[in-house]
Amino acid sequence: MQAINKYGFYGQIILLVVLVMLPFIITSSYLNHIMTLILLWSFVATAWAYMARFGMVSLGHGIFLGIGAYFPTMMFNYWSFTPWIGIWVGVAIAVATAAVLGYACFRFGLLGDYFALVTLAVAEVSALTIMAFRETTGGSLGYTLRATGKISDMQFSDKRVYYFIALILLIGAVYIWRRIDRSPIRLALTAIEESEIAAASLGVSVIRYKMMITLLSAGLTALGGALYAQYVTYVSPDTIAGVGVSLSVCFKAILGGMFTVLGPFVGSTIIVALEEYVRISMGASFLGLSQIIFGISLLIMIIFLPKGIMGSMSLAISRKLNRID
Amino acid sequence: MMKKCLVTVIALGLCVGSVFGTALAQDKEFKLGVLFSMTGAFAPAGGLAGYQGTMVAVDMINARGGIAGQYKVVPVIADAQSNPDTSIREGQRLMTVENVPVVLGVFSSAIAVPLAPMAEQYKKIFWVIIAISDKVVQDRHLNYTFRVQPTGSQWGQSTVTMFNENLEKFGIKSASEVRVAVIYEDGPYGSSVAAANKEKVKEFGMNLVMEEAYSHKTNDLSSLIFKLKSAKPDVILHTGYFPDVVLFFRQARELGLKTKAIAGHGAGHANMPKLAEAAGGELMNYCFNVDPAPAQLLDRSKLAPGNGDVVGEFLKRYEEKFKDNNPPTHATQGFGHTWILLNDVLPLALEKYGDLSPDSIRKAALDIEIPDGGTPCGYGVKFAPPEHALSGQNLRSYPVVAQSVGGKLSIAWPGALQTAQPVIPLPADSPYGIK
Amino acid sequence: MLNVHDINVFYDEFQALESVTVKIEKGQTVIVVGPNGAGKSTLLRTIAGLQKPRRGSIEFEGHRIDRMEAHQIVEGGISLVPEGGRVFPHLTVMDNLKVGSYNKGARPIAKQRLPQIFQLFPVLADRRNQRAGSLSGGERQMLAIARSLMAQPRLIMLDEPSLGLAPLVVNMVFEFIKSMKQEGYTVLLVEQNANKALKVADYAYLIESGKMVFEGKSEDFDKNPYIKTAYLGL
Amino acid sequence: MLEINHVTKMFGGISALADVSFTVEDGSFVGLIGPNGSGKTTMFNVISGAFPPSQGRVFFDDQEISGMKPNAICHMGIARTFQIPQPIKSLTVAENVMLGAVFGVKQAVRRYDARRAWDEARQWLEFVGLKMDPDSLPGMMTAGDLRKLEMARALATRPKILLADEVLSGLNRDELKEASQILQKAREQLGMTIIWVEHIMHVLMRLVERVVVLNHGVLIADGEPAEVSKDEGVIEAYLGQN
Amino acid sequence: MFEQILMALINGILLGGVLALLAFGLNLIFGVVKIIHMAYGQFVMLGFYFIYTFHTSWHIPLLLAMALGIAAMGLIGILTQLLVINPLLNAPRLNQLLALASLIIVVENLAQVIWGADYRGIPLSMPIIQFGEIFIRSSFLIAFIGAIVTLWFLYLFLNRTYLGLGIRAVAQDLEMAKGMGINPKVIYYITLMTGGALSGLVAAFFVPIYTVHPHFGASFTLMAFVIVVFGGMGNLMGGFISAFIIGIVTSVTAVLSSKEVADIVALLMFIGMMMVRPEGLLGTES
Repeated sequence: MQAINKYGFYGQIILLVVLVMLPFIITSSYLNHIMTLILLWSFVATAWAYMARFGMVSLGHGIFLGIGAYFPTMMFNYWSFTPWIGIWVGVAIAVATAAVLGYACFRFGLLGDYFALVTLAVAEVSALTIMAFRETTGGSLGYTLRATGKISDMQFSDKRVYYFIALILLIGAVYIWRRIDRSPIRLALTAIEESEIAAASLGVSVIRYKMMITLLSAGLTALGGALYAQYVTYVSPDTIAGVGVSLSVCFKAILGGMFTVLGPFVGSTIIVALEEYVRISMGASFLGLSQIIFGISLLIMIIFLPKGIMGSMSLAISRKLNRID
Repeated sequence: MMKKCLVTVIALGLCVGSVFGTALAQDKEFKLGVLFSMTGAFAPAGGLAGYQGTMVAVDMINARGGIAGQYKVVPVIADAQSNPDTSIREGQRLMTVENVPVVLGVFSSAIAVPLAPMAEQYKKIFWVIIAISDKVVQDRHLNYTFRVQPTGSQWGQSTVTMFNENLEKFGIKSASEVRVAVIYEDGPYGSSVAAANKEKVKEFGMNLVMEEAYSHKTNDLSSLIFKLKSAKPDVILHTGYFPDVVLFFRQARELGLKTKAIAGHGAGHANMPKLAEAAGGELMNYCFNVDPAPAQLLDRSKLAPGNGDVVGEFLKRYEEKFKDNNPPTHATQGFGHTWILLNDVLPLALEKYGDLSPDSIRKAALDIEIPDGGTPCGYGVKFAPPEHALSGQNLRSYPVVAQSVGGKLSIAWPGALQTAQPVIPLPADSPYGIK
Repeated sequence: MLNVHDINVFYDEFQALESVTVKIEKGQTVIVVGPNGAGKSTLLRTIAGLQKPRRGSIEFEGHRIDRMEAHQIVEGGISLVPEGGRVFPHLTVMDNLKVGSYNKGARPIAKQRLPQIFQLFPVLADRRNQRAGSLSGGERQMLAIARSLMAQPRLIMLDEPSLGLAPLVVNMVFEFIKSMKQEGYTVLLVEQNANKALKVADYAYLIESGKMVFEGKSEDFDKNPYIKTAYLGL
Repeated sequence: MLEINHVTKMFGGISALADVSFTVEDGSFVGLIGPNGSGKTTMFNVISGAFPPSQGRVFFDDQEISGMKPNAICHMGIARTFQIPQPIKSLTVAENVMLGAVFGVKQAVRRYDARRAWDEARQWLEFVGLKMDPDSLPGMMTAGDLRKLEMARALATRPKILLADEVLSGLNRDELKEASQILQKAREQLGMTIIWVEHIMHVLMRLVERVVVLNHGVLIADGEPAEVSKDEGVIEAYLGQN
Repeated sequence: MFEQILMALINGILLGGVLALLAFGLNLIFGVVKIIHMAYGQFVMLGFYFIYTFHTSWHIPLLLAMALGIAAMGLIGILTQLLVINPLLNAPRLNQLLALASLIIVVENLAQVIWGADYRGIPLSMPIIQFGEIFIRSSFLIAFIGAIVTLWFLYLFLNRTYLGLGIRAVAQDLEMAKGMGINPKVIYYITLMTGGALSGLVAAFFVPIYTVHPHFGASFTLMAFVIVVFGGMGNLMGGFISAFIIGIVTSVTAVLSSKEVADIVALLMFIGMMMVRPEGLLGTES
């Protein structure tokens, strides 16, 4: 185990250096855009996995993305409220929403499938709400952020700034993950996941710790949504709220491995890269085929790598080491 | 563990990189970025047809020896997948990785709206082919976005104007007696058209009895129809994509909706033959639709010399290539607007400014002036300058109102192009006609 | 008739049975006793094919059954009465019995079998259209046994049939087990209530922490002082 | 110190506990017995707050605890083990005990120090005599070790009362002895009050000083072991009419 | 206003019939295989395309084409079980759900490759039923009657046949069912086949209502789920009743406000139900 940790440590340092250097080596703004998206989605998927790795599988994170993306954008467009502060208002609203939803779910003891189904419905409610208030939100076909190009409006002439913001956020998310690992919160949540009643009779306040991680996850997800909106400058219920986005976040985390800290990052990288690759390499020549291949690849990965790429990899390595021992 | 992961990441990066690396410029070739929603929800609504029309134009130009007889047009095709997120990525790839001077296309206004500022940022031409929402250009003062076809508000204005000119057919004298209902899908396209509808209705002093938006993905419009039934409109102005339009026609019939006239505004209504095929011909009978005149309907004798033949060749080639002798209007638009770019704007840029760089193309586009009838689309071309509120918009384009009677389309408005008098009110043989 | 030879059974990493061997002759009533969690239920589940042994073999009437699927084993003539009278609570009593005769061998004679079963358990006949979930614990146990009999088994395995039942009902259940023996069924019984069970059994095994620690005729069990103090009640 | 006051617990229409009352004095060692399904575990669930009683109240140190959440009751000083051991399988043995040590005491979470919590867990593991790598996962533990882990975890919350639920079931001879010794040790060295639900009578009867007998949710006897074992009602409940 | 609401009420009842039809197959799969079939709406879409092709391209009479379409979807159900569900039977629930969600991408684009992006419909002129000012949509009325007949047939199948009994037993207690001699694999195949055929049946009833395109299915799955879970997973009668509740509530709300608000109300009802009674309307506690 020691050996793995050591390699892991150096590996992460190298990875970090590469990630910092990348935008200076690759100058294509398209590739930079893809890389920024990867980091942004990695951040969101990591935040999602905070909950999922303790058995709270939410299929409704779209609502937090949506709140994070829409509120600052709309406040800016309507009232010229600077996103520098607006983002935090969005995050606060998302956290408040999470508090209401989470408390209701946990109070009534919704677990497993029921929790997943309720959150799925919540995701759909988020998209429908955007559509129902189409006069203010732009409805089903989206909403564009007013461009000013001013730094005070969080708009940068060099789009790579967003790459680094996303990178810092991702590093932050990984750091928080590690902190959770070393804190009693992990003990509490692991115990709660396996047996709420056993945990409670050892003095763990079930609702408090579940709420804690839910609020954290929702807040960070909203932050990711806000950043996405600022970066892409265009939001729509299809791209940043609703069931589709919620599921795609799960996909990224699960394919990468939601129990390992870098799993969501690896998953996001592979899914975004794969999607781009199949579309560009065969997109226009045989319409629809690229998406079929993408879908089948996802299917195969889910079937054959149920623990995700990082999960299966670390399992394989530890088996190998055990055999040597 | 980390190492392996790193290797995977780098390998994937290389994979992706290698795809983009292949783009190498060659002499005497002009790379044209073509971006349409060829899959996804917008594909059947017209994204695919627009692409097909564009490809016929490219073939024809190449058959004539290329742009100004010198540059072969090499289309770089990308699929927007009806998803704004994907289209932004593809637009960026075309403009930066493929480094094309011009990206043309997009079906949906929702995709055109975020793409236009990107063209501005990379200083590449964005040649809008189908998306009609005013919001694409309005008040944005864009330098690099050009749009040949009319704007959504022109769509919205033309039907109301036509009805206003035909008040006597409703059996009433004053415009204030006409009861109008406006229903529309809630995207930029629908809301653009509907806003113009309402503006004109107000201007003429008509009686707006109802307006309601809905999502084009809806699977039930019965509540809307109930509301329409109690509003009892004389005229229903409808803007929608395809499935919602079919749903509307079918449900309205079954729920016994009666009115005096139904008018659609492009997109879903544009493709009357397909609508008839999918929903039943009698439902579409006597329905109005606004669009640029479809090629097959144009009076070729009224076009400038040569253009009539171009239209004929387009129709022939389209039928050969796509086995369809009645191209939808989106194909016509795709063809005509691409043709104007390749046949008029680019040669001028080459002649006057010496190259095909985006800036030369831009200058040429602003210079160009084609009178009415000078293009295969029928209308002329003159782009609004950057200081204009609609900068980049063709100020000489206009749509026509056509009416489908017994499966045949005729132009009902404007008067100058009229091929038949509009049939108002709906006769008794229409399922919506008042008996 | 049944020959369980040297099997090891695991739940994930946890070893539930270690090198367990059990033999049953035709017509015998054999009992396995042992404390809670010793692996008694696991033994029955493994024979029924619901759990796969990692090592060893199980033969029934000369055929290997340890690699068969559960439904094949039922068709082969072994039927399990699960712990706590685990019936299908939302099915009616009638449907529960029909499920018992689901296997191809039992289906054709299900019609003739039913009256016999109802004769044996008159209370089930009265409640035939009730949901099984509404039965009392004892009735459920009856239903579970009746359901197994519908399958036309040659070996019937009962998993703690007295568990959680009132003393009077427990007596009834044991009476019934006795009568099954008279009818010629081979019975494998797992029980904590060793006192009563030993009275109806021919042969007995004692299992402790997944291992067989003692076996013999039931009279021998009565004589063994260790067993008496450790497991035979107060 | 613990007072069960006319407690009734209904499930659906069936009463698992019917109007049960008894008190447990400070420092006493009480056996709670009865045949399967007599409501012993339900009693523990009610005391520890897993579910509230349908009627009646429970007092601990003169404070009503019925209706409080399990974690609050744990903080009051009542710990329990489970009939079916519930180790947290994805936490190591030491971490399982740390759970009790860290969360069982109200302020401990705030002063969390991983090293100290680990040391404390080690001490409790030693106390119960669990001789295995504290950093291994509990997946492969034997029944006896699982029981010890359960007890170590419960003791780590430093309770005043320990509710021990069938800590002997599934154990072999040696383990039986060890497990009952732990209870004795907890009582003698830590001065703990213990309520013990058990099926293996010969061990229980030797150790406890008082026995409470439940049958079908009704309290049918309460007294010294010797007395109770002669009680006609109890014998009938256990053995049926012989 | 009153008349509007009355119409909405009637409309809601009929809509309930359509929704009930949608819910049957999903409910069966949910109840027996315990898998959330995310791609169910896409199956309906496929069924629609099959019927369209059989009728329009192969010139098979419509009713026969519908029957063939239903059979073809049964086959697709079996394939789904074989290729997607079997390998995932023991996987975590989330993985099953996501695998079926990725099936959405595959099926939708497969449809695009095979049938193209165009909208396809079979023009049918349904009779107009009118009572004074009240119009009843005949297409929905047929679906409504279809739902009742289907429920009846399903009831007979589940209650009068050994196979049906096996399905119910597996749904309740998989392990015990195995112990009773039921081969769950066979039951799963039958269930998926029946579920697939039911999606084909829904498609047949949709022919007079909708036009089909590759993304046609997406809007149906979630509402079907809400109905299934609201009524009690695996409880056909519960699903049937809840379809009418949801149908009426959404229809009336939509007339009073908008379609989106109506859907939000339905979803909130569902969320509320999950909190108070997670086993659903007629479901039983597990």
